[in-house]
Amino acid sequence: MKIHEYQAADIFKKYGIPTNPGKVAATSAEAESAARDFARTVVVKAQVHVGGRGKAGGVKLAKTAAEAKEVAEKILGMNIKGITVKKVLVAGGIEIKKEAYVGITLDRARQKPVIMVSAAGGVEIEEVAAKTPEKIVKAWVDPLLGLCDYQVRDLAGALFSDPAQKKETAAILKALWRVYTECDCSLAEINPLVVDGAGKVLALDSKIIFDDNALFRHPDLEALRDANEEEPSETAAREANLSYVPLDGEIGCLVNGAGLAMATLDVVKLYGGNPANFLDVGGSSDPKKVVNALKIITGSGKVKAILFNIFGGITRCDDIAQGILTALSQMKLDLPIVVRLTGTNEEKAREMLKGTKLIPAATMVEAVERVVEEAKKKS
Amino acid sequence: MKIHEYQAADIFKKYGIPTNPGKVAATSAEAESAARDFARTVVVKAQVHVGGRGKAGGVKLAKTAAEAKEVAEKILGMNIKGITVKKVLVAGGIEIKKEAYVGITLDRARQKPVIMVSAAGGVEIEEVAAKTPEKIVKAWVDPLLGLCDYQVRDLAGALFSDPAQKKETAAILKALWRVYTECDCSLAEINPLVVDGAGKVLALDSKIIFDDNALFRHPDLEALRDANEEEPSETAAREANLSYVPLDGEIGCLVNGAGLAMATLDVVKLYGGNPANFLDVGGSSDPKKVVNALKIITGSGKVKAILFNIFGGITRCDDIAQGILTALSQMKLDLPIVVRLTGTNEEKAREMLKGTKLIPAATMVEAVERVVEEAKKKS
Amino acid sequence: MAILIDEKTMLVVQGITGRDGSFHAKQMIAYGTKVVAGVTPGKGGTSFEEKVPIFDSVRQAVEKTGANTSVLYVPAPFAADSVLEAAAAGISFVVCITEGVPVGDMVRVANHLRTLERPVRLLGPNCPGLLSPGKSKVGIMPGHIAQEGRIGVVSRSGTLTYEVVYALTQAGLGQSTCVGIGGDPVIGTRFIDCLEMFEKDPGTDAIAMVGEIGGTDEEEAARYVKEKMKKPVVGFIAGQSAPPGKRMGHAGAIVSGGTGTAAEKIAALEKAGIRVAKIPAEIPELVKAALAKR
Amino acid sequence: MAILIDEKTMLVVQGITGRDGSFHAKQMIAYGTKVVAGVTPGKGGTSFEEKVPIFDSVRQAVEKTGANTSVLYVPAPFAADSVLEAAAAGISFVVCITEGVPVGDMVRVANHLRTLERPVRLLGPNCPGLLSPGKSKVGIMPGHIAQEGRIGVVSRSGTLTYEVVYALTQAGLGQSTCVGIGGDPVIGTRFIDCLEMFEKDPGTDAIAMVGEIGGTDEEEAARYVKEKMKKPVVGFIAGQSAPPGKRMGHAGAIVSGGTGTAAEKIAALEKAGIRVAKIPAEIPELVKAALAKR
Repeated sequence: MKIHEYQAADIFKKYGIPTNPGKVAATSAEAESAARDFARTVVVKAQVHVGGRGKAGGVKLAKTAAEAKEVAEKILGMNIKGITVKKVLVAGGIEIKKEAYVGITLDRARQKPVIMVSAAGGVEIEEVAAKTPEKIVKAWVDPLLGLCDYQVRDLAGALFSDPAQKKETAAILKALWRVYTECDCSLAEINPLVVDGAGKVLALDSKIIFDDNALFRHPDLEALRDANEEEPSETAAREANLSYVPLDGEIGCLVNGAGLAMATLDVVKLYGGNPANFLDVGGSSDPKKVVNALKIITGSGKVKAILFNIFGGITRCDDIAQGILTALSQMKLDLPIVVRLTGTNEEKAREMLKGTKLIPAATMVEAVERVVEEAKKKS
Repeated sequence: MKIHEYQAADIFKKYGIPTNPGKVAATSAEAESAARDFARTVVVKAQVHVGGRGKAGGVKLAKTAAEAKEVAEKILGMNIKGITVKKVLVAGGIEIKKEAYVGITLDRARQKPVIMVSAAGGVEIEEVAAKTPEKIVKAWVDPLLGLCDYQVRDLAGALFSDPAQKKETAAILKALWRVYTECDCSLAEINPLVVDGAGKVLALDSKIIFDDNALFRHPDLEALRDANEEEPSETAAREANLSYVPLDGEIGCLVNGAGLAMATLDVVKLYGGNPANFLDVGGSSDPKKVVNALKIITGSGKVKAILFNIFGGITRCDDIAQGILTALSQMKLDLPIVVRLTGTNEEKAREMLKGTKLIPAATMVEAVERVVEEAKKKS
Repeated sequence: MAILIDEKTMLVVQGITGRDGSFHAKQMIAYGTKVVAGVTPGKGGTSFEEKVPIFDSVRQAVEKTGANTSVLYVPAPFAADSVLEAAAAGISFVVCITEGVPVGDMVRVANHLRTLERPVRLLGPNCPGLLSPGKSKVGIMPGHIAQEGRIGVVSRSGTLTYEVVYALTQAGLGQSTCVGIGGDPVIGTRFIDCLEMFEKDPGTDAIAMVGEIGGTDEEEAARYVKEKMKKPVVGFIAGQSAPPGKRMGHAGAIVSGGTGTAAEKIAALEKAGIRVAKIPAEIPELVKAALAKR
Repeated sequence: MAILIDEKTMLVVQGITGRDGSFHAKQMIAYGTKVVAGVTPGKGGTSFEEKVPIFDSVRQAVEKTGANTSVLYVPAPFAADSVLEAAAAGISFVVCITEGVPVGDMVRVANHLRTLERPVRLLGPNCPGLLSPGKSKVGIMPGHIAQEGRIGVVSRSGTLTYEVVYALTQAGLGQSTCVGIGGDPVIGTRFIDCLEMFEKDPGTDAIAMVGEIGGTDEEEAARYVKEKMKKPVVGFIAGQSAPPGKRMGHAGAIVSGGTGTAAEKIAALEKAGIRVAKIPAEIPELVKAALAKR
C-alpha cells in the first residue's frame, strides 16, 4: 500500500528523522494560508501515489502567498499518470547544499533487506542504478541480527565526509531501519536526503510503501489509505476481497488463480484481443463473488465481451457452472460471455450451459479465440 | 546486580505482568498503616537480597493492622544471612489455588537463554532440579529469533490445563522474556506464579538479577541499587572500581588479575591461612589504587597481615614496587606486608624493597608461607 | 522416483481442524498420502475422522508418530510461527500453503532456516503444495489431473500449474513430481533448488518450469540450467501483459523499478537454451520435442 | 607448529589509536607480530607509528592489506559491533580483549557467528589474547615470559596464565601456543575447542589447562579429554575458597545455584584421568611426569 509524501513524513518524524515541515492543503485558499504562515518562498507539491510528479509539473516554487495560491490552483485537479491531484503539500523552501539518496527495500534474490545510499540524490534510484551503478553503495542487513552500527557508519561515510553530517545521517539510517521493520514496509525511502544551508541533514521527500500482507497488524497504518488514489473499481474489488487490476482493453476476464489469470491475459493479447482487467475470482463456486466480480469488471462500460477461465481443481465444474448461472440470474448483463471450465465433471458443466446464452469452450485457446471474436463483433 | 522483590515487581508490572499489589514499609508504623489500607490479612515480607528469608522467619502473615505492626517490628532489623532487614513489603493475602515456577536465565553451556517452568512452585528451582528434575520443563530461546509463540504455548501448557490460565500464563511468559532481554537480566524469575481464588494467574514473588556489565546502558536500573545490602567495604570497592569480595579471614590479599587472585586465596588456605578478601588491584602501578585497596581491606580491623601478589606482565616490577611504596608513605599502616613481585625487573624491585618494612618474596608459595606465618605471630 | 515426497512421506497436518485443513486432509488421505498426525493447539488427545491422532504441538506429533513432513493450513498471522515450530520439532520438510503471510515474517524464517545445523526445507508460502503422482500428495493440488510419469513440473502458481500438469497428462506425459513453489517475494524453495533435485532424480527425464513476472529467480534458474543441467528444461512465463508497479494477485508478481518483466525472463531462458512456450498448451509439444532430441 | 596464530597471521588492530590499542600494538610489533593494519573510524588515511596504515573500517583494512586476524581494543559498549564488523569483513579469527561486554551482546554474537557459512572464530571477550612463542603474539600477554616449545596452555584467566606460562618456561618447558580464552560466562572459543586444536597440532605434546569456578566448561572438557584425546592434559582450577553467589572478578567466575564449584570441576578432571595441580607451581612437574609416562 502506498501512502502520500506528507503521511510518510509524519511517520519519519515520529521515528526521529528530521523532515522539512509542511502543511497539507486541499484547496488553493488553504495553500495560500499555509504559504503565508511560512512567510518565505514555499514549494507546492502534488500529493499523488505515482512517481515523476516533478516532470509532470506537479512541483512548483512560489515566492509569495498569492503565487502559492495560483500554483496550487494549477496543481490541484491536475491529472498525473491517470490520477487526479486532490491535495498539495506546502513546505518552506530551503537552501540545498547537497542531495543524497537513502532507501531500504527487500533484495528478493538474497532474501534480505538491502539499504542503498547514493551521493547522487534527487533522481530516481533506478536511473542511477542503470546509468551509474558505481554511485550506489549497498549494505545487506541480516534480518535476525538487525542493522549493525558498523554498517551504518560505512553507509553514512559513503555520503558525507563532515563528521557531524555523518553522525546525523547515521541516526537517520537507524531510524529509517526502524520504520522499515516496525511498520512492515516494502520500501522506506528518502530522496533527496539533503544538507541544508545550516549544514543540517534532513529528509526533503519521504516515501513509504507498506507490505499489504502485514497491514492486518497495523490498523493505524491501514487507516492512512487514500481511496482517492485508486479507481473506484479497485476500491470495490478490495472491499470484495478480489485480487483485481484494471487494464485498458475490452475483454473482461474472470479467472481462478493469479498465475492462470496472468497467462489468460497473455493468451488474449496473443490472439489479438485486449484484456480489460486482471481478476482472480478464487476457487469457490460462490455466486456472490461472481456477481461482485462482474459488476466491477463491467462498471466502466468499456467491456464488450467476458471470458470465464476456470480450472476446476478440487471444486467440481458443475458446481462452478451452477454458481455462474445463479450469479447471472441475479443481474442484468447484455454481453457475450465465453466460459471455459476444466476439471472434474467438465462435460457435465458444459452440458449445463447449453441452452443458456453462455458460450462454452473446452480449452483456453478455444475460449480466447471465441471471446476475441465476440468482442470484435461488438466493435 | 540484585534488586529487591518490590522493585522487581514494579518492573514486572510495567511490562504487564499481573502482580500482587503491596506497599513498602521502613518502619513498623508504616507497615501498620499499609496493613490498615488492605483491611484484610496481609503478608509482611523482609526485603533482602538473599534467598531463604521464609525459613529465616522473614515472611509472616498478619490478620490485623496491629498484628502487622508487631510482625514488622520483629522482621525489621532482623539479620538474614549477614544482612540486616531495612524494609518490609506489606501485601494483601490472597487465596492460592496453585503454585508454579517460571524463570529465565542463561544456559552457559548452550550459550542461549533458557526458560524454565515447573508446576512445583514455591520451592527453589535448584531444589526441584536436584530432587525431581522431571518436573522442570525447559525451552531454549534462539537469541536472534527471540521467543516463539509455539514455545510459549508449550510452556504454558506444561503448567496449566485451563485455557484461560494457559492464555494468561503465555502473556506473562512473553512479558517476562521482554523484561529479561530489554533489561539485560541474568535472571528474571517468578516464584511462585500462582492461581488465585478467582482463577487468575499472577506473580506472587518477583526476582530480577541484572548483568553488571550491561548496567551502563540502563541508568534507570542502576539507580535501583540498594547500598544497604552491601557491606560498606563493598560499596567503597565498587566506587573505587576495584573487584572485591569480603571474606572471613585475617590475611588481606592484593592481587593483580581475578584468576591469580582466586588462586592466591586457594594457596593461602592450603598453607593454613585464612584470606580476608578477594581483591583484584589491576595491572597498573597507580599508588592511588593501592591506597584505596589497602583502606578497604584493613577497614574491618580483622586483618593481621597483608599479601601483595603481583605478576608484572607488561608493567615493570620496579614501577609497581615504587607504586606500593608511594601508597604506603601516604597512609599509616602497622601491619606486616609480604610482597611478591614477578616479571620484568623483579630483582630490581626486590632490591628497592630492602630496607623498608616490606617483606619481599620470590615465589607465590614463599610469599604465602611467609604471610601466614606473620599473621599467626599476630594472633 | 520423485523429489521431496514419496511413499516414505509421513505427514503431519498443522491446523487440521480448520476449514481448509480438514477438507484437504481428507483429500490427501483419499489420495493415499500417509497422514500420520494432525496438530491443533488445545485439541490434543482427540482424533481426526477417527483415524488420525491430533496433538497440541508438532513436537508431540513427531515424538509419537515419527512424522517427517508437515503441511500448514494455519491463518497468515500464525504461519511463520508454525513453520518455526515444525522446524524445531524435527520435521525436515515443511509445506506452507497459507497465503498472505507478511513478507517480513518470511524473511526472518527463511534466514533462520538457513542457519540450522539439521537442514529443514520449506516449500511456500502461498503455494499449492506438491504431488508425486501415485505416491503422495501434500497440499491442495487436485490429484486426478496428474499421472505417474517422468516429467518434473515446477511452478510459481496454483491453477496455472494444474493447467500445465493437466495438459501434460492429456498429452500422455506423466509426471515424477509437480511442485508449486509459491507466488510470494520470499519463498523457501526456489526454482534452482527444484531443478537441482530433478536433475539428480533418476525418475525425471525433463522439466517444465512455469515462471511469472517479479524478482529474478527465473533468470538465476536459466543460468543454472545452462551451467549445471543435462536434462532438458522447457519454460513458460506468465504476465507478459502485466502493467508495471501493479501486484498481479501474487505478492511476488510485480514489475518494480523496471526489473522482473516477462520479456527479460523469456530472453534469459532462451539465452540459456530453454524453449519457452507462448501459451501453456504448447508446453507438452515442447517437452516431447526436447525428449526426442536427446 | 602452533594453533590459531603463527607466522602467517596478518593482524588488524581494531581501536589502534586508543590508549590500550596503541600501547599493545607497539608491544605486538616489537614481538614480531605482523600488524598489517589498524582501524579507527574517522582516522582512515592516517598511519600508526608511521608504519601501519589506519582505515575507517575493517572491510577496507582487509581489502587493502589482506588481514586475516583481528584484535579488538574497543570499549565494551562497541565490542559486539566490532566483532560483527570483523566477521563480516572476512576476518576468520577475532580476538576480543575488551572486558565488561554485556553478556546479552555476546550471546547474540556467539550465536550469530555459529550460523555463518564461512567459519569465524572468536577468542574472548575479557581475555588476554594468545601467544605462539617466537611466531606471533595477539593481545596483551607479556611476550618475555614464554619460550618456544611443545606445551599447549589454555586458561580462562590473565595473570594466572602468565604465572603458569612463566613457571613452565622456568622449568624448561617451552610452549607451542598459550591461549587465554577469557573469564566471561559466554565466550567464543572454549576449552574443548582449544583441546581439539592442540590434539591435532603436531607441535604440541601436552596441554596445561587452567580452569576456574563457574559454568561447566571444565567438566565438558574433562569428558572430551577422556573420550577423544591421546595427548596428556594436566589441570588447575582456581577458586576453591570462593564463597557461593559472589562474582570473583571475572563475570563468569561465580558459583550459582550450587553448580560450578571448584570441587566439582577437580573431581570431573580427576575422573577423566587428568592430574590436577594443587598450586600453579606444581603444573610443570605434573607436565613432566605426564610426558615421561607416555
